[in-house]
Amino acid sequence: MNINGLTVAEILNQVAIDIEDQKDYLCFLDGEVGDGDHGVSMTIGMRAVRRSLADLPTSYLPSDVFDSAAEAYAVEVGATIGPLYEAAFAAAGDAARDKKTLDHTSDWLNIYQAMFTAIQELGGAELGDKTILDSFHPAIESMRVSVAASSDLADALTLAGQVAMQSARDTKDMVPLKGRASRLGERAVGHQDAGATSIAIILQSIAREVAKLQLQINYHFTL
Amino acid sequence: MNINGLTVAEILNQVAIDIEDQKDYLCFLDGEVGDGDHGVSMTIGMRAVRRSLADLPTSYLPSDVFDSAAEAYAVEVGATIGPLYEAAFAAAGDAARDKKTLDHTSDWLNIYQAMFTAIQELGGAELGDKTILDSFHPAIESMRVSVAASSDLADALTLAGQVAMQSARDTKDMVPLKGRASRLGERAVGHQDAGATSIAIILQSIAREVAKLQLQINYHFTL
Amino acid sequence: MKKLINDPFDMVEEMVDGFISANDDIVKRVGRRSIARLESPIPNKVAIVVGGGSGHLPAFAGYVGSGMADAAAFGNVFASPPAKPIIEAALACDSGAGVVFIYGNYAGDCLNFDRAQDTCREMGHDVESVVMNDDVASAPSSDALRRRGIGGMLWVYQIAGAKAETLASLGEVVEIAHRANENTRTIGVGLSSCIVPANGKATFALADDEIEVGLGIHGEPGMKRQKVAPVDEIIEEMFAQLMADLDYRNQRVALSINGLGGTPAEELFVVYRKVKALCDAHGITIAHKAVGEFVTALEMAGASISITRLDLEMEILLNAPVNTCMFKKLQRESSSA
Amino acid sequence: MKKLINDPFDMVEEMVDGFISANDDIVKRVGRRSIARLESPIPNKVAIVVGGGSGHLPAFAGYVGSGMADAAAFGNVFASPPAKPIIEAALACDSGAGVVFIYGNYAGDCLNFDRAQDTCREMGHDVESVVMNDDVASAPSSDALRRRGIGGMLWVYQIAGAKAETLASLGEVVEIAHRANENTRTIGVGLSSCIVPANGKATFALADDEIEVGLGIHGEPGMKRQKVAPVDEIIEEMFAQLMADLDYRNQRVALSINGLGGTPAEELFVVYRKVKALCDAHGITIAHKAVGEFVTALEMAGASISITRLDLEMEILLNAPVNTCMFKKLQRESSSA
Ligand SMILES: Nc1ncnc2c1ncn2[C@@H]1O[C@H](COP(=O)(O)OP(=O)(O)O)[C@@H](O)[C@H]1O
Ligand SMILES: Nc1ncnc2c1ncn2[C@@H]1O[C@H](COP(=O)(O)OP(=O)(O)O)[C@@H](O)[C@H]1O
Ligand SMILES: [Mg+2]
Ligand SMILES: [Mg+2]
Ligand SMILES: [Mg+2]
Ligand SMILES: [Mg+2]
Repeated sequence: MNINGLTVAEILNQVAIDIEDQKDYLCFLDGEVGDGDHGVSMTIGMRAVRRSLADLPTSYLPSDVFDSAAEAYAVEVGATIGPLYEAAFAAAGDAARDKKTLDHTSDWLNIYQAMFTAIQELGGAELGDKTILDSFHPAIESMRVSVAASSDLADALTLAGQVAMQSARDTKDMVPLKGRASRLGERAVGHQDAGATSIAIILQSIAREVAKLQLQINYHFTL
Repeated sequence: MNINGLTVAEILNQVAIDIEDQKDYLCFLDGEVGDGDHGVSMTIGMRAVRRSLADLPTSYLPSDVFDSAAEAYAVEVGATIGPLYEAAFAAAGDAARDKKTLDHTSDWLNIYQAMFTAIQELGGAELGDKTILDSFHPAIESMRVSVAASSDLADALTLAGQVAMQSARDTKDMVPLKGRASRLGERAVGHQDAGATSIAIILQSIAREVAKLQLQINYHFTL
Repeated sequence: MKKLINDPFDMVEEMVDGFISANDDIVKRVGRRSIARLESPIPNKVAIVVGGGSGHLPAFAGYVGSGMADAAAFGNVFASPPAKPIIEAALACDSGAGVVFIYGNYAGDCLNFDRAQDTCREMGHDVESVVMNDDVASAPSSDALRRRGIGGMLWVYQIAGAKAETLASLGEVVEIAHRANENTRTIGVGLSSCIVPANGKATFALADDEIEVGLGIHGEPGMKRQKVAPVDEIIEEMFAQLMADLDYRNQRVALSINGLGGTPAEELFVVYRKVKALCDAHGITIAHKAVGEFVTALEMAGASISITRLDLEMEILLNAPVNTCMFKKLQRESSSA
Repeated sequence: MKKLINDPFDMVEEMVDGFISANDDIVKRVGRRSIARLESPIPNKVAIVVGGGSGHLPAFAGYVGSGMADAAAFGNVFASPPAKPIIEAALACDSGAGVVFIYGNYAGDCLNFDRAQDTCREMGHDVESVVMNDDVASAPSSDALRRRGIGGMLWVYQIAGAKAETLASLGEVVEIAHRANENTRTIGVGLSSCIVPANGKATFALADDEIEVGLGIHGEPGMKRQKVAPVDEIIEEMFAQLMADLDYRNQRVALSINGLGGTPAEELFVVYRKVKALCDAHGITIAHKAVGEFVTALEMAGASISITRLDLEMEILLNAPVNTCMFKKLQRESSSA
């Protein structure tokens, strides 16, 4: 594996495609209890991320990719999600600072953990408030277990993605306390949180890209 | 037969009910080429007519009924149809002036003819322009034939009503030259004229009421 | 049908009550269905009387106030008012200087305003009429007298209204109202139907991907139905229709983008942006402009573009302040630009 | 979805271009998504900066001009602007007298305006924030700080704007903006959904005979869904909610009836008529009133009622003239009535 700056950029590029593919679904989820724009806001953000990748210098580090994603969210998105993802990507940049590659499970645990902490600090939500945190947190816990078990990176990320998506589904049962849906209280029960779902899509997308890379490498070796 | 003021009022009352029953259909016809309000305007007018009947003195002539119908249309309706029906009812009042009863086929021929002429003079339309005139005119011609043939009143009015409705249907093939639909030219072909239809409903409604009266009288005689 | 109304047959009555109450600093009631400026009649001033069917607010009653109309008559929804409220409106505001009726060219309005004019004249009032016919889609230019009046009234009312405020004569006000009308063209596009309340159903149906260019402000069919397209393409076509009818090249104009009721203001500004670009490309200078809802068709989605070719007098008159029930404009300072 | 737009993802950009071009006699561009009054910065005047998601015109940019806001930042549709355009707006209008951010209480707006405030302060600007929370339907009064800001902004902006025009101090402007907000309550009712352009589908669905009382200006669910009823009944219920929250009895108030976008003005006057009757019945004097579209939700059908309880200072401030892009008011002459 050689997850260098270029590879991280390719991964984020695919993340952007996957998010845009799910735009309508994310809007639908947000529309049930919120204002129906989450898929649009994420698509605007991810399109800006893709444009910013094109402007990167010829050679760059993984942290440069995260930094420019943060800047893209900062300038183009707004809404709740804009500052939260700006902070998350900026934290990812800091967590990856100076690293040439992100080949280890622990690298990604650190990055995810930094993103999570940034979102939690800026947004001030608690676990159980029916937000991004509620699918992101279990995913990080599964990464922590994978690190302890010395799991292979692709497996660890795949498991984290699966846990995130299952946890996103589980937000249906939660009573939201933060964000626009919060004032609905009990009325929001039964609706899956949009932000928890989009971060799960992102984590799954990253996992799939890394798994593909691994496959290519394995294929090389067995040739 | 004894079609006195009271009877004419009862007839108009039923006309009003029949028009309101067909409100949505008349709006639908008007909506295809016009502004979709003909059923509403006619209902507003006919409701006003009914209210005005309640204000008539204890004893009144047929012409009083027509006069107050004219006033009702004048004050409440507006639109194209308001002045046209105002003029028509006023002309009917003039045609019936001083008569105690309207028992003869020729009485109704005169009334219809007066109404027609008033509409034609005020509106300035030609036959074939896809207006009220196009169902009213053939109905009057059939009345003229009935008078020559000394037909009985109920039969004459019934035939006139049938001719009017058939002629209203035939407006489908006409290219309108007057009124809102006129600028559509060929595009209006295939659509039945709303105003031609409402006058046909009115003529049929009058015929049915007079026929009912006749039936009651016949029933008396055979007793 | 879901509307914020009680019995649909009471809607106009209740609307008129609410309108007068909400605007009692500008207008007074002068009949069951007619209003006039509080100060009417204004000595020596020619009075402008407007009116038409309900369902078009701000047209027509919304334009009563200083700088535009002196009085208005309300009709039923999409139906011209009868002669009676028009006469009441005229009598309430005629100071003796005379009255101009300015209304749109529809069969019903022509019939009723004509009868009101006859009656007023019989009563000794000097009444003239100016019939607006700015809708290019409603008849070919060879038959312009059959065209309807639509969104252009915003400019015609303001120009005539400002002239009347200068205490110009009846003839002068009539002349400039005609001139404003003759130099004004409008074209509209409809995206959805409206619902006449007492009917309760959509007046017409457009498929999910269809629009109608040239649609009237009551839902009367327009020039053609077509597939929905990027707005820039639609506007280019509409603009070309206007240009083909009146040569605006290198002229100074007043331009309005009018929402028909159901179209968000955001879209109207997207439309303005394109029309402005087309004006620039044709050397047209936009001396006055307005973007908003000026003549609506209940909740219909769509927009219309009105352009008035200005001469110096009209352009200066449009600098005057306006304070009507639903349209207000502060005095334009003579700009140094 | 049929809208007068090009690529939905370009809509805000094109709308902003059109908006600035159509209002170039009042505002100038001070950033890609920010505008300020032409005269900004105005010496010694506290500047008012507003902003929020697009899709709500006239809110927020429509209120930039004399007597209301000095600058505004545009967000994407229903999305708060990022900090950057807010900062640009603030920097463009701060004369040194300080800046007040006045915005609605939404998570996104709070996040972004807070960050902009921090940055501006770091740059040495005196910036305070007033967060509007007038929507009684969005949280119980025991939890009023979580309430959203909606239609009441019309009165809060005007009161704060008029105060700022008197060259009051930053503290004074902030104080009266807070006071106006604290005395304002709003409740809305939604009849249909809106369509976020880049989503392309209705945000939510209401059955043909359903309305939602307390619906937010983005389609956020309200207090309850119910069957459609005569408007007088709906208004009685809404009015009761307002009265239960703030005692308006025998007070002087500013009252606005706001259309959410898809509701014809005719219906808004029917609503006004009923609210006026309820005010009369409760001894409430309507000192200032406005009926129209002030804070919309794209093409959503529905309306909201905002009432501000006035003290003498607020009432007098509301007499001041306003000349903003989309809301204009001539100086009210001190009435003899
Ligand atoms: N304080 C918060 N912390 C973390 N996530 C949050 C917070 N507030 C809201 N969210 C997430 O944001 C999502 C909504 O985002 P979006 O619709 O883009 O923004 P907006 O609410 O401004 O329209 C919610 O589904 C929720 O997951
Ligand atoms: N000049 C005319 N003479 C006779 N009938 C006419 C004339 N103009 C229009 N009509 C009739 O009026 C009908 C439309 O009436 P209505 O919809 O009530 O009025 P409006 O056109 O003002 O909406 C048409 O269908 C037509 O039959
Ligand atoms: Mg959202
Ligand atoms: Mg009609
Ligand atoms: Mg009509
Ligand atoms: Mg949003």
